[in-house]
Amino acid sequence: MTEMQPALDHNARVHVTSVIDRRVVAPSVISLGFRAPELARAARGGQYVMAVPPSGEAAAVALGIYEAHDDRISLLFFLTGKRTRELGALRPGDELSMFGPLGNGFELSKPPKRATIVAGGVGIASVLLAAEELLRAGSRVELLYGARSSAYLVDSTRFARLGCHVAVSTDDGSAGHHGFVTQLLEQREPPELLLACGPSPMLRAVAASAARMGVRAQLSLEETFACGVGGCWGCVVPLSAESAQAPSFPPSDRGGSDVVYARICKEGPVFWSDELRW
Amino acid sequence: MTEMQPALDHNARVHVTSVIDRRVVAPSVISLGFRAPELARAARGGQYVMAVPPSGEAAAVALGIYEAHDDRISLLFFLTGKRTRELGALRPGDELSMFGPLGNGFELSKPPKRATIVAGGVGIASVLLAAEELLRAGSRVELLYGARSSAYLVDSTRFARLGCHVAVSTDDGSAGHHGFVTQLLEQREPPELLLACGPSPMLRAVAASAARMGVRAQLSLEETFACGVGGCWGCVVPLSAESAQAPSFPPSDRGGSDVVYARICKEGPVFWSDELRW
Amino acid sequence: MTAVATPDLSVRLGNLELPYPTLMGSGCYGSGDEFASFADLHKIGAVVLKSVTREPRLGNPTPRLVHVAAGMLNAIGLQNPGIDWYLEHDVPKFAGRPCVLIGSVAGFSIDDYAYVCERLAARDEIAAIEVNISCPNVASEGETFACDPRLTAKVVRAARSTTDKTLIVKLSPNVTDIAGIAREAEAAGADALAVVNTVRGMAIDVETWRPRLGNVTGGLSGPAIRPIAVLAVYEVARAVKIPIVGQGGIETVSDALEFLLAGASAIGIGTANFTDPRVPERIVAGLSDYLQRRGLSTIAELTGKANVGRLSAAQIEGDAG
Amino acid sequence: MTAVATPDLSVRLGNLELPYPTLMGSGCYGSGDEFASFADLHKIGAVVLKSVTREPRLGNPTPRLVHVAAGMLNAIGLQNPGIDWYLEHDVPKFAGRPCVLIGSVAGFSIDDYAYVCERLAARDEIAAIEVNISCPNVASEGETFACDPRLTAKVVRAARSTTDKTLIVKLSPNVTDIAGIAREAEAAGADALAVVNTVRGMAIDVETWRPRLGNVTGGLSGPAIRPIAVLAVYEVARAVKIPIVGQGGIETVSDALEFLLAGASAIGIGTANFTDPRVPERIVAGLSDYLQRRGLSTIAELTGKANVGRLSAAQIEGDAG
Ligand SMILES: Cc1cc2nc3c(=O)[nH]c(=O)nc-3n(C[C@H](O)[C@H](O)[C@H](O)COP(=O)(O)OP(=O)(O)OC[C@H]3O[C@@H](n4cnc5c(N)ncnc54)[C@H](O)[C@@H]3O)c2cc1C
Ligand SMILES: Cc1cc2nc3c(=O)[nH]c(=O)nc-3n(C[C@H](O)[C@H](O)[C@H](O)COP(=O)(O)OP(=O)(O)OC[C@H]3O[C@@H](n4cnc5c(N)ncnc54)[C@H](O)[C@@H]3O)c2cc1C
Ligand SMILES: Cc1cc2nc3c(=O)[nH]c(=O)nc-3n(C[C@H](O)[C@H](O)[C@H](O)COP(=O)(O)O)c2cc1C
Ligand SMILES: Cc1cc2nc3c(=O)[nH]c(=O)nc-3n(C[C@H](O)[C@H](O)[C@H](O)COP(=O)(O)O)c2cc1C
Ligand code: FES
Ligand code: FES
Repeated sequence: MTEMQPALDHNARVHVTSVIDRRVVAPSVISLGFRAPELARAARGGQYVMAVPPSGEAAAVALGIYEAHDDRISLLFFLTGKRTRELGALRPGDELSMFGPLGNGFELSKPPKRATIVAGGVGIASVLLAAEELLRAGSRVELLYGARSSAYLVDSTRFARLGCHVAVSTDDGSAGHHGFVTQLLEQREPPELLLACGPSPMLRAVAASAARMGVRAQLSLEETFACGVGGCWGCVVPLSAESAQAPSFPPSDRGGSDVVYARICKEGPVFWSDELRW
Repeated sequence: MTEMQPALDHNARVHVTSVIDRRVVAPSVISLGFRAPELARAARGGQYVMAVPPSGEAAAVALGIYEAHDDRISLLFFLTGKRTRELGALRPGDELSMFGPLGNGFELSKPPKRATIVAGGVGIASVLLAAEELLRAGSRVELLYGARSSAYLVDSTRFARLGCHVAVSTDDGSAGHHGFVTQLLEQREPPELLLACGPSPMLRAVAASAARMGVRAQLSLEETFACGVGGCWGCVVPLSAESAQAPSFPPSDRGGSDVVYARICKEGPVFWSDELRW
Repeated sequence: MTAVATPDLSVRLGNLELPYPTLMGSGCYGSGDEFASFADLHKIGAVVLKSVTREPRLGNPTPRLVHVAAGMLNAIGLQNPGIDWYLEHDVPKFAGRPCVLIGSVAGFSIDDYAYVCERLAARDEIAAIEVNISCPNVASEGETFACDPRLTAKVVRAARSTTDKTLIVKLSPNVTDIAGIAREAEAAGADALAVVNTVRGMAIDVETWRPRLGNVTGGLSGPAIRPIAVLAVYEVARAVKIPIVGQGGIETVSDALEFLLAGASAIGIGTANFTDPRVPERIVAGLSDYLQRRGLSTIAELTGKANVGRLSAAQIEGDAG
Repeated sequence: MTAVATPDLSVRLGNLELPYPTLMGSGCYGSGDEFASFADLHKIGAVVLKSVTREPRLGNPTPRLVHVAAGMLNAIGLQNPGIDWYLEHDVPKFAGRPCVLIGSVAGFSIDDYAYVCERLAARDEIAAIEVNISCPNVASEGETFACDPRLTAKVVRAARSTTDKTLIVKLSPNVTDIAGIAREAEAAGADALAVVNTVRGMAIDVETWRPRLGNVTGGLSGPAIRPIAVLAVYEVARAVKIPIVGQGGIETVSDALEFLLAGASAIGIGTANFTDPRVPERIVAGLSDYLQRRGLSTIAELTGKANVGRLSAAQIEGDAG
């Protein structure tokens, strides 16, 4: 059974970066670009960083690595609460520390002919690098991208320019298919490779579709994080004990359970749809 | 015995203002100007406002009313901690709520021939209005102004332009007298009217000098505030029970004490030097 | 999302009817008129007045306040003129106030409480009594009444015997088993419980090496204690039938809703008044909007509705990290 | 301001000598190498490992974490593979780590503690043992050991009998009288005390009406609890002679100094590692600078030096607002 792309821990470290550009890409959605050469080199599709709020007054925030080119990386985030609001207040020239890259990215070692990527909402932030890697390897990549409404469709044209086949859906029908992005997936042929990132209801739907199609999806999960590096066991998800990603645990005695809690930050954030026991 | 200038409570209310100018007047000392017509009209020398931190995450901050002309008032403050840093981050156009004016200002009902004002550090923020009022009434006003070093002498030229006789002192001798501002006071003739605002060691020294000179000083005190309106009894200072500013309390039975704790925010912030029992 | 007629925000504590479920915390709202220029007192459920004792008290040495992360420490020391002076000079001024006034009684012996409670409750200006039992009992080397079930029962029984007006007993969070104390207070005749008072804490100035409070230790209030207070309300609500006034770090309507869902029938607002005097009015407006949005018509429909699913097992797994 | 030779930051807990006074809180620093790429482990006093139990534990249902004002609530539920697996598969990996490792023992019966403590302490990779007594005792309907002086004494005596290595007993703040519990632990043979563990709390999602933790209740940590923890250290230090590892919301050198002045000999850092993994190194550097600036040469010169002046009288005036 294939492993997820391993976190290259020897590449992960604290990076003191500075903001080089800031865009408001959608209502209360911010994109920040940083000068971070090492990070740009090390980042793999599906990995994330822990960004340290400048005030030092709140926990670090897990954010997917959106872009990584030359010596620049960027983050794309929703202003959901105290910490992302603090990050959203940063301006070009401001300093920001972040540590990473962290987590096991998508498993892309065998580029297929046809790959499908499903992204919902801010999930788009975690799939760009994977799309680029697949395109470079010659795969035909289709992006199924769902959002609340057209205003929240971030950079979809950019994926098209890269060479992705893009189909969008919106909850309010203001653009593309009126409904869930997973309905678009249902209309497709079973892809050889299926990646997804977005809110957990969407991921559960993707898992269900994948099962019906008889394929395994790679799902990038989210949970409230504390340490982000596997040190606190706070970010877990129930996983089949048979999974290669299951944390070491006495196989014999699990109180009769064949399920273990795996750390999304360490064993994940990407898991195989058929191994999750949520 | 004269009362301090009464707080015109019917004038005090919540004002939703907006920043119209911002100056960095000294290292980590900020001056913010606001459009606040009613406040500008109502403010009296020595009064203050409670500024509501925009984040809503910290207690309101007591700040003296520095300037009050036409429909503009200004605040002058040191970046000492979380809350003043938050206020210091405000920019023209930003909104700020504040309530006031609060407190009993300086007693200026009988303008003297010669008045002396002693200001230390940020104490300067609470004496400008009083100086203006005295000058308008024809008094000769001398300002004795002490600061850490020349860089921290804020707007002293402005007092001169108004017509005050200004003498400065600095702890490091970088400007004016090398030493304490109270040493300047010692060299003077006993003034008919003596006002002071600054750090409490300075105020204690002024009280001592005043006693030696046989005059009563009006001291504007500072303490950590919570409510700022007399509701919590947190900001008190020991005061002679005989003082007209002493809060109502059984005269007979005070556990034998002739001292009561008066609220700096309500009975003060200005007190007579000879009535304090600190 | 059924829209309904303007929701009814009134609450009942014993025989006391309040137009709104918001009580201003004792010691935070003075004698009830200090905030009059900055807050609409007509939009307030009630003001719990500063605690009064039998004898006058000068209160604690200064400093009495220090701001800390997400809250503050206070050690006022119950400065007050004593019940005689209070009844003669202060209480008369309370007549005709725009909102309900609840007297707060503190003491250092059972007898103190009974004496002050009886005299205060006798006055028409005072609608109800809150018994602040978080005071040290001088008789038993300073152990606070609220930390001992027996002492709690005695104080409450003594106070109860002096009046038929609503008796609210204010509990301390500084105990191993707050639910046990709550049961004693209910059994002894309390009409309602205020949960919770401040959490004991301390701060030290690292330059002067002196405590930052003249009293050395103080009471922690504000958002920092909210999760502690929400749990206290939740545990007390499962132990008693009388209504609870939940308090501890309430700043927003969402905070208020947490306490109601945990089991409170009304909420107390203290420290948030120091952040912005408009908070109580905002919370009342927000509660009304929330009820409408959810198609509910009374506060009671929220009280204790937190859906906890499995519990005792969970409690065994416990909070041990 | 006498400048002195680089100050000595080492501390002694029982027979355990540490190069720095900074211990990473159990459960916050995993097995001691998760942060290796982000923090210099050579600049850390010791890592207290995640608590281990006799049997494997799956841990609590999710969510296990929620961020609250100035801190967080956690309810992990002691997820761990059990002592057998731990000794066979995990402990061997601890050999040759750059910093001292302290094992943490948890249990649900006296026997659990003794069994796990003995087997863990027998291993060379483990320099000392911390006993996490903040677990519910299944025998006495889930009351936590740390909340009962008798149970505390029993657990500590049992653990003590199994090893000569330094035994640190970790106390809970969720008690009426922490000093009393501390005395019991000292009398029963503890070499040091960790003060304090998390404060019990709860948060509710006001849209779903569900608790925000799968376990319903959890433990509050971070700056929100700092004043509570500083007071706990202060009270325990006045009750016992053994050294204290002060913890609860330490983020800066100034926070660390507060705990030392209150009576701690060393400090624990947990939640702050989640804000910035560089915090422990910064605190060590800051302590060194502070000692130099004040002309001091050892940490011990700070321990318990808070100058409180008058006290018992002040305590009587109390924290009653
Ligand atoms: C691996 C990983 C990658 C991620 N990548 C991204 C990314 O690329 N972009 C992005 O935008 N996000 C991303 N996230 C999500 C992001 O880390 C979280 O949203 C984070 O919590 C934001 O922090 P905050 O302080 O701004 O919001 P928080 O205050 O932590 O709030 C987070 C959520 O909880 C809710 N909440 C907060 N307080 C309460 C309350 N009292 N009651 C009920 N609900 C409450 C908020 O409404 C919000 O929806 C990622 C998460 C993970 C685990
Ligand atoms: C009537 C009145 C008028 C005032 N007018 C002015 C004015 O015009 N301009 C002005 O600048 N200020 C003024 N002040 C003072 C101002 O209100 C206070 O400095 C206020 O506390 C600043 O809030 P802050 O959150 O920024 O700082 P805080 O965080 O409250 O800190 C205030 C002071 O306490 C110290 N402190 C904070 N935390 C700690 C700690 N953990 N240990 C030790 N010390 C600590 C800080 O170093 C700082 O010196 C006035 C005060 C009063 C009472
Ligand atoms: C400055 C101050 C003074 C207080 N005085 C009293 C008091 O005299 N009697 C009392 O029962 N509670 C007193 N309290 C406690 C509050 O009424 C309230 O119960 C507590 O602060 C928690 O709520 P909060 O976080 O909203 O402030 C006081 C609190 C503060 C902050
Ligand atoms: C996520 C998390 C898990 C924890 N797990 C444990 C544990 O297993 N055993 C233990 O004794 N303490 C545990 N603690 C408590 C910490 O070790 C520490 O004592 C407490 O959090 C207070 O310190 P802090 O505010 O610096 O985090 C845990 C704390 C957190 C935040
Ligand atoms: S967030 Fe700590 S283990 Fe994942
Ligand atoms: S600050 Fe509340 S009485 Fe002065």
